[in-house]
Amino acid sequence: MELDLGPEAEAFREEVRGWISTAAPTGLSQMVDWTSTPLTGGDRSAFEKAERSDEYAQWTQRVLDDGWICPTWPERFGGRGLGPVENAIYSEELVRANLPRIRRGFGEGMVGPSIMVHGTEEQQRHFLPRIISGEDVYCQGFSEPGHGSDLAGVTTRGVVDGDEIVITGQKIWTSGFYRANMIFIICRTDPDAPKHKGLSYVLTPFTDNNIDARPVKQLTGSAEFGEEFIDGARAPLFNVIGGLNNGWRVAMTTLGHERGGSATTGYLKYQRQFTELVELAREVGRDEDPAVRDRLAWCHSHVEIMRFSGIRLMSQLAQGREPGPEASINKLFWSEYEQAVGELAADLLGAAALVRPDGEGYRTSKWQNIFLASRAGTIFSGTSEIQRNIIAERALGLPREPQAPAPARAAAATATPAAPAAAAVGGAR
Amino acid sequence: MELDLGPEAEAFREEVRGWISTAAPTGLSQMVDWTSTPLTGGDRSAFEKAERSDEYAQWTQRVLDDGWICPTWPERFGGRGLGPVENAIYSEELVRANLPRIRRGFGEGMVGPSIMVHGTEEQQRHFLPRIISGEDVYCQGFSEPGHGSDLAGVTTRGVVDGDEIVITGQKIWTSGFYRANMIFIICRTDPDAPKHKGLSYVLTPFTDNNIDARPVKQLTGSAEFGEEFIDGARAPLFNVIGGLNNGWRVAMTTLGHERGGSATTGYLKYQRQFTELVELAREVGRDEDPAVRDRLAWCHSHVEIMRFSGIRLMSQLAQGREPGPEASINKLFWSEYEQAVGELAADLLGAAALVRPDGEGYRTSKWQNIFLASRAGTIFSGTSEIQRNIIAERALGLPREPQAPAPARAAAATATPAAPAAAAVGGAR
Amino acid sequence: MQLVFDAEQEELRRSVRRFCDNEMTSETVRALMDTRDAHDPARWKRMAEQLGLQGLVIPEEHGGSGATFVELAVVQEEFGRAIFPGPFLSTLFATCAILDAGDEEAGKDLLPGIADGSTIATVAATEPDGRWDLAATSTTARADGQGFAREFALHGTKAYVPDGALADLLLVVARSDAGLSLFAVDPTAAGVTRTAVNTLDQTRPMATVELDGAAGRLVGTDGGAGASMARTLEKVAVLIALEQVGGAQRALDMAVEYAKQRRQFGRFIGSFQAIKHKAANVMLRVESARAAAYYAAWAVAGGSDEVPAVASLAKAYCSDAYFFAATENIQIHGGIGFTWEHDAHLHLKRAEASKLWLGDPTFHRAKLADAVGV
Amino acid sequence: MQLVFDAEQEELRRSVRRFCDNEMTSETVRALMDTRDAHDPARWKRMAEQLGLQGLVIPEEHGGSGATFVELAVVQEEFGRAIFPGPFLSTLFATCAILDAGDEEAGKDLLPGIADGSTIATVAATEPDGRWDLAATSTTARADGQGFAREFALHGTKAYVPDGALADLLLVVARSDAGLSLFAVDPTAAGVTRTAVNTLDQTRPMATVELDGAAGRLVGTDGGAGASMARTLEKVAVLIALEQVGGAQRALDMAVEYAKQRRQFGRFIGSFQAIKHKAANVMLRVESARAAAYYAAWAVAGGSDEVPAVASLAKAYCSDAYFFAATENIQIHGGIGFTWEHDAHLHLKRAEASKLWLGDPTFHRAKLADAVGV
Repeated sequence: MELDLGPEAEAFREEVRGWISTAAPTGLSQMVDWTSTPLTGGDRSAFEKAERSDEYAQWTQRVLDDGWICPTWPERFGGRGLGPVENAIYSEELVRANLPRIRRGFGEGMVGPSIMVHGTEEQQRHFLPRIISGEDVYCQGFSEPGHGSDLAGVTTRGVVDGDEIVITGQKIWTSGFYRANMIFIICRTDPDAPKHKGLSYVLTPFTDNNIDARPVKQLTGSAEFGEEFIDGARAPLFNVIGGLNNGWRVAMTTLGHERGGSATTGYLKYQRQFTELVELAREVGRDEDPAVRDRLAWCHSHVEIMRFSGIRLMSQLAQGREPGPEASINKLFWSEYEQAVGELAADLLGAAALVRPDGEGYRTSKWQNIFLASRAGTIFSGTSEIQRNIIAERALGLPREPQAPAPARAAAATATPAAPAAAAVGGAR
Repeated sequence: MELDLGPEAEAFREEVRGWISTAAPTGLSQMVDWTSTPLTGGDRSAFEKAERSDEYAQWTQRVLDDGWICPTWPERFGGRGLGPVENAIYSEELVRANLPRIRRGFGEGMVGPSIMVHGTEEQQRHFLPRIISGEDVYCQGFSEPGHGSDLAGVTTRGVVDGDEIVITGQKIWTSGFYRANMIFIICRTDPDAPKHKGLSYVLTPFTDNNIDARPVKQLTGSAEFGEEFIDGARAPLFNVIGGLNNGWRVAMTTLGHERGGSATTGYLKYQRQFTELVELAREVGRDEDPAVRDRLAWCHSHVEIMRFSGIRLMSQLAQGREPGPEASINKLFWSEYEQAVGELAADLLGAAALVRPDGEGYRTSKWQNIFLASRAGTIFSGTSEIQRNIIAERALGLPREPQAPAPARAAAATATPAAPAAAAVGGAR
Repeated sequence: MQLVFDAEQEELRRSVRRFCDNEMTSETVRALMDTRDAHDPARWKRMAEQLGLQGLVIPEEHGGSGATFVELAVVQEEFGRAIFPGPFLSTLFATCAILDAGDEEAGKDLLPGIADGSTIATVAATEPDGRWDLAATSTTARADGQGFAREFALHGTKAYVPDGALADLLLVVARSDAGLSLFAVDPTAAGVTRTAVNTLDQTRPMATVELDGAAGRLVGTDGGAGASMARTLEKVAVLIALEQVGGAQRALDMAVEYAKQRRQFGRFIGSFQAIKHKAANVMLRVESARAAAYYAAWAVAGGSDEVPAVASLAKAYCSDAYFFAATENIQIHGGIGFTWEHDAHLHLKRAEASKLWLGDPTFHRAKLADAVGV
Repeated sequence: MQLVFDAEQEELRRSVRRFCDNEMTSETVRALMDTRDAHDPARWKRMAEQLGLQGLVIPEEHGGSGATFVELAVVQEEFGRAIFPGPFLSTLFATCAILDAGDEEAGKDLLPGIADGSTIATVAATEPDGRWDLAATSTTARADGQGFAREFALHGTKAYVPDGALADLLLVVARSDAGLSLFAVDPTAAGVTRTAVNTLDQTRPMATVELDGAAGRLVGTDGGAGASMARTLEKVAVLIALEQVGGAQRALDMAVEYAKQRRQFGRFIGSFQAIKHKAANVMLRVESARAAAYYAAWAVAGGSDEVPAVASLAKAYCSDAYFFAATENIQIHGGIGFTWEHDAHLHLKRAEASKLWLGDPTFHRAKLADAVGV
């Protein structure tokens, strides 16, 4: 069945399709499965190769030229002003065509929106175009080794020195650090204020600025995150968004912006993966085994439910309803599903799962990588425990935990709406 | 493999076997499966019939005459002074012979030990022999409708009137209420004291004493628990154990006495049940289905692990080691296992599980009753959530939850070692 | 297609909700549960006359309102929420069987009575062996040679027939020389013996029906029920799934409500993470079940060829979800949730019974695997 | 039988624990992991000379100490805890195979070298199809006609051979005219090609072994390996289960330790119920796994006829328990637990690899069902 979102949406879909058919460089869609990122089990080297290709560069330029970059930003800030349904359709059509959506990363999803809300007009005029053009590529400087999810516990210091701010401390779980030239840092500028006061939100140059960024190798063998040792990094006071000691509010705006659209298109990746899983069961001669068939049907059901939920969400957005707790439910759903797929694939492979491909380093096969990488899904961008807290408190209205007695009490009023259960990392937000 | 507990224990086992072979009335072991109580899926009417039999009465008298009643009590209080290994052997041999262990219920397991610790010599002389003889049969008056596990929240009042105490309030989850002539009540005798002070522990006549006891019907259709409306019940002050307003300490002693031995013999019941489950799979023609075989093997593994764990515990007790967190682990293990068995049996029965036997009331078949009754196992005697708290805090040493701010704080210092997760009932302790 | 309800459908939901709130309180359900048929004729009449529920998917020319399966979805979800006793699902089952048989004549004769509430109908498909696969049918149909080509004599035993003792009309699946066929049987006629049985879920009565030469009128083509009943069973699977979504949501609501007002250890129990995370897990399953059941309902309404797959998918997933919600609801309630007086057990029993009836999740996942070519 | 360790066994445990603490730190494990054989000859020698571990169950007349399987249980649990790299399990596998073959001559020739640490041995049982059932063996053995009745020429490919590239002695399962038989093969001889492969669990190297007319000396009776290797595989299943118990306990200890010192939101994370209950669930599984593995070890030591059942039971249950403990350990650690630098992943990989090797839990539950007559 096709989802019918009404004539306006369908006209928009036609527009996107038409544009894609003329704008996409030949060959780009054959390079790699663009829905499967290294973080979720995709082959990183193939990805990097594809991203270095001429076709990718052409595509990026075309997207920029035709005004399809940062498309949800208001037109006055250089965007296209897409609503959630249009944005989802845009993503969907790119996924269908297997083309990469050119995003400006944290700049597009988090920094830009925060500047729009909390920045001065001068700051907006200075920073937003540089995000759109790709000149400024941001990574996130929220998490620290001592507190993954507990933003109020930030200990990185910022000291005002003339018209500059000088930052010293340590950050971790910085995804995309290797391509960034800017980092948005939460640092403590008033150590005497209560924990969630006295913080500032600073857009800081990432290169040649006393920041030693090192990759954090993951158990998969690759390194998607960075760790930064910051020893006197400098930024103009102009780069403080929302004013000194007012960083908490800005950070809240930043964290409030989730990437849109993946709840409606996420299933496409799993559909392809499911086909491969069935193929695997055939290859190993287990596709007639009733227990295997039961597990495959279970997997199929889950992929379909992601599709159905996406359609339902799109239908609701099209009617102008506010999305509910879908983001948390969706994240729990796919992250736990991926773990089940990884385990099933390994069970199907049996002995073959014990052997890795030839080559240096810790290279893994596709299924081995899915198996291993899936353990991260329930941790990054808010652990499953935090997602359950969010569902329980925001969607079901269950009471928050009693606050811990002072002095710990101040720390409990944090970025996440509830006391989280595990040492979560926010790196991939 | 036979468990070898050393010559002394084996000599004791021989003694028990010898005694049983001469003492047990013919026919008693054929009447019913004595390991399967109504609360855990046994047929209540069959049980009641067996308990009303002449053979049962003879057996009870013989146990009493030969001094095998309350056998873990010290000899000076009329018991046999059995240690934990001997006690377990005693239970084991009775289970093997399928004979009921004649217990004096709450009197034997909870009230007696509390009187031994906190009672005066006069109280010991008066109350203990009446428990042994069976003249006083106790039920438990701890839980109230407003607080199942939260003993400190008791609101039933006790007012001193001359040399008597007059009790008014409501109790619930009283197991064995229908055969009791005494109830041990925790009531509030000093309403101005902090929550867990000002309580008294009163041995109260249960009949003809302004106590209206009504059965609480369970979802299985039968009524194992009672609810009492107490409107001015009277007891002599002599019946207050541990002194007025000192009931908390006495109650803690009472709750500290778990029934011994079931961790080492509990598996026997499940072994029999497993045999019947395999039989059921054969009857419905599913015993060749690999998925069913997998679930049956899973069940068998769990029964065996109960057996192994029992042997391990016995071996440890025989070496004089203190038992660890076995009680909580054991309870979680069997209560969750029972639910799995109930679900498997229903799945095997399929359509047949939808139809109950003929007869009045909500009569159920054996497997239906196991399916339904199994939902209670994770609730009574401390919910699974409380058991997990106990394991985490006592065995693993994880920190307790931060206490709630006053005035709730006083209430948090309660019978159970940690803040529990669910509205638990303590009725079946 | 849009996977949301339009204003009229939402209005229908409000009407049905009101009806249930007024007419199907816990007290009413419990009173009906204690009777053989769990049925109140006056209420059944009001359902037909005031709300037109029995005729919802019956074509207008046969006295119904010709609504789509999506309207039915709304009703089923609400009825599931209220654990509605009475022969609604059975009558829908029969309605679908008649419609799927594609027999205009039979439709003209049988459907108006269903639509106006005067006929309670059901389908006698399963037999004492409890197999859900109709290929196992052993009840026979013999053309009786009395001159009417559509009159047959039926022999055999049907079991687990929902509302079988109450129904005014039985649609019986039997095997004629031409293969599986469907027959309309008057249960009060000679050769029909009905025996009500006690049920695990007391809100859903069942009966055993013995046919000893009972007269059956062919509905649809002789030998055509293998195909038509397969479609009917898919629809009923979706109707059950919708009911399960309503029930699961209600069980979650009950648990959350209780966790918000019950205090233990100086805190609302809903502030404990163990309770919160339980409730969150239930919500995840309920929302997922809802997406599955809604999609399946829309697929039926749209005549999609996805129906065989998504019907089994929905029945399997929603069965598990409802059972999970029902058991966690009891656990969150603690002792009180285990009592007869509390409604939690009504959901447990409904969840289990509707999970097993017409095939458990394993059965339906096997069908799903077949349907999607695994 | 008593299911507790005696004082000497406890002393052995302390020695092995000390040895691991000193000689098998995380740094050592990681250094070895990066080498092809994950093996340190000097440490291997100390294991033999100072602790006599390689000869533990080898009879005294063949240079061992003739201890029981219970002593081995102690060592395996400790080695599992340390994720001990090196060919200990392989060599035990080979030792059991030789002993179970009941070949005095071969024992006299082969076991003393194993006991004194000069011979590293392994068993080449599995083939490239990855089936754990030896009935699938396709490698052939032909009596070579050179006058020695016990000399055969072997042809075929063996795969997933643990420490196959390192071993000084291969015990090869092959099919002769008489049936499945076991052969001692010198891996440096003509006709043997060994290729080391990369492994998921880097602490447990494997190799593919191609046999092209390689000389094999019969160990045990010709055609007798079907029965003797069945017994050997049962023992190895128990050895793996014991290792899994040690690993699972270590994963639980790591998680608990971390939860006690890591603060978030002003509290130790171990004070959150979500963490507490996770840890309690892990403890339940670890304690249950321990009971199963210990019982199985005692059953082997006592020559009980329960071994076929309890060995599969232990392998299935302990595999699941270790995997559960390893994944929950990562989850409790959060981001740091997902890094290469943290040891949590070593347990994940060991748990998964030892779960799959020699048959996954489903495989072993099927064997268990057969063994107990379900």
